[in-house]
Amino acid sequence: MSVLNLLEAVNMAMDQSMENDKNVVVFGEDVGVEGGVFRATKGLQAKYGVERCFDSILAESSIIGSGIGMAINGLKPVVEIQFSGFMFPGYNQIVTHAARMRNRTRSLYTVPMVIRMPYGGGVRALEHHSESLEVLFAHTAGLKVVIPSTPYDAKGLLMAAIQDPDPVIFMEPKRIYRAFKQEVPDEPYMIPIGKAKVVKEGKDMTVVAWGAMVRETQKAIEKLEAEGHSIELIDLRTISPIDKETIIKSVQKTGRFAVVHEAATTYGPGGELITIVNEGAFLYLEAPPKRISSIDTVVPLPKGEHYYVPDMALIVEELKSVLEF
Amino acid sequence: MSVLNLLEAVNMAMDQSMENDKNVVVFGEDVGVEGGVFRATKGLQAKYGVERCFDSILAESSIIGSGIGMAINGLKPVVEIQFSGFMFPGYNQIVTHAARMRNRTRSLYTVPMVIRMPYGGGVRALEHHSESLEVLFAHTAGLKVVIPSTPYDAKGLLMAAIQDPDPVIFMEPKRIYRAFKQEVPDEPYMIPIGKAKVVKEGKDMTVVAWGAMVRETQKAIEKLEAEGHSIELIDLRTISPIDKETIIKSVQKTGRFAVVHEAATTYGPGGELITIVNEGAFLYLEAPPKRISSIDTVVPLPKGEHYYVPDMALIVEELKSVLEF
Amino acid sequence: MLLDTYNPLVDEMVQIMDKEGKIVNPDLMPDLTPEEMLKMYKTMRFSRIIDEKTLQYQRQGRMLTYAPNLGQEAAQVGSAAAIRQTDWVAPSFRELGVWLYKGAPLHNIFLYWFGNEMGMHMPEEVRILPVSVPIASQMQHATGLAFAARYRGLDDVAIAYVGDGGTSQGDFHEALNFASVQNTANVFIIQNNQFAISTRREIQTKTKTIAQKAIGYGIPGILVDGNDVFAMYAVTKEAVDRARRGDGPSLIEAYTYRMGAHTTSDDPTVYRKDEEVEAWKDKDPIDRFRKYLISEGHWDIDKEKEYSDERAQFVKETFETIEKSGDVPLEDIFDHVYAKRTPILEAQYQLKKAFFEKEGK
Amino acid sequence: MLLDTYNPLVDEMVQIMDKEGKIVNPDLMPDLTPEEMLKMYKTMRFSRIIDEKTLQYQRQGRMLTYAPNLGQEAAQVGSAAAIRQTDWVAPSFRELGVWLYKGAPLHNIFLYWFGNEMGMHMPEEVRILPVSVPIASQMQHATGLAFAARYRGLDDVAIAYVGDGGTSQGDFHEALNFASVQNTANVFIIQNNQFAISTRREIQTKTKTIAQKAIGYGIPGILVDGNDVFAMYAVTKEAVDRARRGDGPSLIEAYTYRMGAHTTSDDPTVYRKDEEVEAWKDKDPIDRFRKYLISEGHWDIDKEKEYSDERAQFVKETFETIEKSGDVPLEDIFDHVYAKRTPILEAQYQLKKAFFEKEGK
Ligand SMILES: Cc1ncc(C[n+]2csc(CCOP(=O)(O)OP(=O)(O)O)c2C)c(N)n1
Ligand SMILES: Cc1ncc(C[n+]2csc(CCOP(=O)(O)OP(=O)(O)O)c2C)c(N)n1
Ligand SMILES: [Mg+2]
Ligand SMILES: [Mg+2]
Repeated sequence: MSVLNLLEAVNMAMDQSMENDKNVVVFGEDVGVEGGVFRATKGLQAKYGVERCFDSILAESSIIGSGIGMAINGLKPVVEIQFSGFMFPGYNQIVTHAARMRNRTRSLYTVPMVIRMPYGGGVRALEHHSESLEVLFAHTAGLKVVIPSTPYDAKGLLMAAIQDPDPVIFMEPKRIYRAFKQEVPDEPYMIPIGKAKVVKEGKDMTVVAWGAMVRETQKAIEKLEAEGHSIELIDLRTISPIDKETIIKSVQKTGRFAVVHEAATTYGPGGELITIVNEGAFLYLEAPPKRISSIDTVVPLPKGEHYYVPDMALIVEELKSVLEF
Repeated sequence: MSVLNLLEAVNMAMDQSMENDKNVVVFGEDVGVEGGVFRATKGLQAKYGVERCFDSILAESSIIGSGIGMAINGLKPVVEIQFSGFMFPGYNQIVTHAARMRNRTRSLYTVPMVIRMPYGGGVRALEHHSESLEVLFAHTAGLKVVIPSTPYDAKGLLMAAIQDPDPVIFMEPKRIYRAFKQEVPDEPYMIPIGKAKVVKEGKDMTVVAWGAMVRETQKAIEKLEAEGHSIELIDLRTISPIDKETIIKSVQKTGRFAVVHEAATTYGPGGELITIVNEGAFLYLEAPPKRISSIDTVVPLPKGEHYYVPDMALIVEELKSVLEF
Repeated sequence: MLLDTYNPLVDEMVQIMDKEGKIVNPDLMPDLTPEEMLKMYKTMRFSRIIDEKTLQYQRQGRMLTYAPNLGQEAAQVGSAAAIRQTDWVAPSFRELGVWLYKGAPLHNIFLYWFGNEMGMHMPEEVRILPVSVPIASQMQHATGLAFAARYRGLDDVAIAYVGDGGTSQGDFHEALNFASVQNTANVFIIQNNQFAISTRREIQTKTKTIAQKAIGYGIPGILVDGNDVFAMYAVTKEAVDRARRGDGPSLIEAYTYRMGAHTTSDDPTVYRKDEEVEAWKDKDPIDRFRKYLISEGHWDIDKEKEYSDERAQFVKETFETIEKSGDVPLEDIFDHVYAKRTPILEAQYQLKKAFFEKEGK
Repeated sequence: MLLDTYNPLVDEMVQIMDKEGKIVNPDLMPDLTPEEMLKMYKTMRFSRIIDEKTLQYQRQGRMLTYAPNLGQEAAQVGSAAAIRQTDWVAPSFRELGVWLYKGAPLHNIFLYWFGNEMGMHMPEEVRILPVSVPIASQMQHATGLAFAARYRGLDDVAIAYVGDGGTSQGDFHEALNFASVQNTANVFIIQNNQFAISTRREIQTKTKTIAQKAIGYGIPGILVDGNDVFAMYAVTKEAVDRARRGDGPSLIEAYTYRMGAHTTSDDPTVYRKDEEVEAWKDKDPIDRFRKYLISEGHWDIDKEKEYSDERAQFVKETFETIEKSGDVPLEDIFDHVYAKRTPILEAQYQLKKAFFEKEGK
């Protein structure tokens, strides 16, 4: 066991995957000598050499596109997009190729590739450094989308993503990269993609969250439980494919539902989860389901950012309104 | 009055906008000499010259990016993306710049630009020619997203889009480009962006659709009304910003709701509409709201395409299940 | 070596055989056996026959959209013949001759154009990536293929094809730069057929040659008569050998002409005059190769007729089989989104299955 | 004219003033009055003072992320001084000297780096697009600005700045091609400061010069000593005049060095040695310009001190005002998404307003 933060767990997952499988290669902007702007790839070039961990040219379409070619020809590329807001120049390659190569060739060629990217706000950053773009991937057939919320999950999910036969978008909540530490096993392990985690059980209401919102929601729930409510918290962990079963079973039990996310509200991920609940547990609902999410403005720069993302206080208020409906 | 199909109405809207405003310029791949692969820009280069209607280089990021610069410097570019599936190389410019220039400069610089693109399936086309990607725009703050379903609307909405002070994504349902004709006034007119249209009133159920799905839904409704049901059909027309009011008022009246769309189901536009109905009319609902939408596979090539998009028969069956719930 | 000495800013187009089938540059003439030449010639003829017959079927309403290759057979087959079987190709969508030369069954090719993804499930040894519709995007894949080959200790080369229009895309630039920086075993072949749909090469890029774009990446760039199969072979061979030796990537501009429409949905008379097309007929890559082969005694009119008839019959039979192939089974569209159906896809499959069974479809 | 004769494949870097402040190429020396020179010098000094003080504030925890310009002052101010006030600039994010020279108030600049969008609401006459974070994307805007200027019958030029790293992006390629094809009045200036964060120029692109990439677009490309303010001025002036005359775009590579960190979040000691930085100190653009000005009698040590002190005080005062400026009002983030709040934004605004009022925030 080591006590690691989320970033260190991500690093360990790559390190052990490279150790176990010579075909795992890591590249992206500044991931080599520097070990990445967040140091997620720290030490990998020194340990595995410049062919296995290298600085790419400054071109996201090349990062994804060359990764696709490598994956087809036997490698397992784990590429880093420096911030999720910079994935756009590579989005064409992700959507039109990585996601579709298997289908296009009826599984002759496949793209076992992981595209890592720090995402989300709360770090007082420049423009395009704070987006939550999971819907842009999750609405695309052929991609899997994974978001860990703890160091333990980060390691297990990333190792599973690297083993996965299909392209996985691995979004890392940078706001909690170093927020807390956790015991993480030293040996390699995998957490299955496509399974949500019931973080805590409860009777009165079901709340789904992921990434950095899990902690905010946990804090809100603690407060509400102190007031006598019993709330079930589900960490979605895999944004796509969604683990509908776990969610629906929970709502059938609790009768109330909310989803908390950092992405913008309109046409955001919350709409999907509420619709799933409508489809699978409508008759169990005792209150209208609710989404607690960022507003539909452009993500503000730091001096306005606190207005944007849901915080603990807002979550408490909103959950209460569902509980007391 | 002229009797025009949707494509001709689009052409007339551009023609009259260019006539009225010297700052309107039109460009994109093959829009000049050829008048576009669908002939939407037919005759414009001959009439207005090569500076006002020209063939771009084969580069969507350049089309959008240079359009942004033109818009900032006083022009009103109306650019064509040949098929919506080819907008991806230009998506970075759309999301990170067109959508945000106003906010970034607190309205010093703005991007009054229209990005036209044929979209949707049903034309037995090659890969990437059949996508319905409205969510990728509608989830992005700063963009407006408009989809006409008739020649009359196409002209009025496009002329409004060209006048709009902000970037408008104008998605044209190519499947019905030439499907039917309609009387279209010869004089310029505008249809307000942001307003849905009640295509027909009804008492038992509300159905929202847009683009090519409006006609399919209309046919389905005719069948169901012959069986004695009364269904209200709303053509959303503007995908973003959504006209919540019209939808909610309708559902409060009818108590039942379905949305029909060509986009993929999961994290698709239907989730948003169902959530809006949950938020605004939950207590009025007599049945779980339903989405009738394309499946979550890659859009199949022609020999599998009929499995993909909802057709009249499927819509009838699904609407019935809501009506009879 | 041509690639080391050729200057795309100064030198003329590389040509070995002129339009009369005469060898005008014997020094550069590649060392090909008559058998090899005949294989090349036959592939070009086969390609032309496929095109012609498919266009005919299309006019009869029996075919979906199709992109013909008429006029570009030498650019395609001349380069493909210089490639080793294990070398990778990342094609665009107008490379019929390359597919054929590398052994793609016509069955698959037709299946693809008929709108069935199974068409691109080629025999593994073909080693051509599937048709890539987003212009120039495939060039990035070629860099990764080459990187992986070297990484795995293999000396396979990866060839990417792109059109003159495709050189405008950002992906063109990034792929060339990646290959240059990583010194990967790549050869990039531009089929400059003078058009991107209706858009002329002159308004696509203003450089004297497209080959000179190589200078922006510090790699060799060379302009070749794309209608001269020997020139295409010789230059590609040199580029491929060079790449295989580890000496890095290069860029080849095959100067040719799209004799037909962009696709069967296109009407080229809107944007070009017949005379222009006529002038290029005179440079037809197949005619001049045939003249050469006949003058060397490797081929004659009888063989031509016999071969053409036999191939035409084969095309007809293959097409008719495909024509009857019908829709894909419902499973097909669900089973290759991921390695395993997700629960959501499984549920959607069951619903669709029930629906279509009920509908009797 | 330099741009017509210079060959980036053959010729050396253009230099007018050496690192001792000596004019080594008097033929090229631009015709600048002492006043003009002093304005340039003072802007460079001002830029340096802003950088130094901001870094200091940052270390004190009083500043957010900031991208310093140390070492690149000549590349920025030398080029900006050659631009007319009505000319447009599409900057990247490391062009402080350009902003200052074109009249951007420091107030705005600080406000921006302090995380307030209002900072980029510059006085209209500044004519610089806002900081563009997505690398190289701004180059495309410059082409549109120039196109629109000509369309409207204006002879304004549009200048785009990009980094050495930025040359790898597809947008770099597309913008140059657009400008070449449309013959727009564009000047593209690469600040080659040898690094893209930690990534060295040598592994970003393998060409001998970056300037030679111009050949791929058939436009002039020229390599300039970016630490020589006169060379930067002279070459930019020529390029701008040329563009204004309608003779088309050009590409300038300013060869310089990023003396400081990439941003305040970056630790350059991880990827480069102090000695390397030391070696470049010797070529400092401000030192050499000062030496020249002093030797010509336009400047002296007293003036230097007086000016520096006055500017430092001004920076301090401006910073302190900004530091107290606080959060943006809630309205601000809602009111510039569109020209008018949409109903959804209005509803969200009301909710947030009520929430923050209740929370007492
Ligand atoms: C990204 C993208 N944009 C637009 C298209 C539509 N399109 C298909 S082929 C073509 C022209 C291609 O020209 P070129 O590269 O010269 O190849 P050619 O057709 O001449 O073989 C265009 C614009 C596309 N397939 N992909
Ligand atoms: C599309 C995109 N990818 C990645 C980044 C992150 N990033 C910010 S600056 C930078 C390096 C830029 O290098 P260069 O162009 O040389 O400019 P310099 O920083 O040296 O001024 C990177 C990778 C970004 N801003 N945009
Ligand atoms: Mg072409
Ligand atoms: Mg740099």
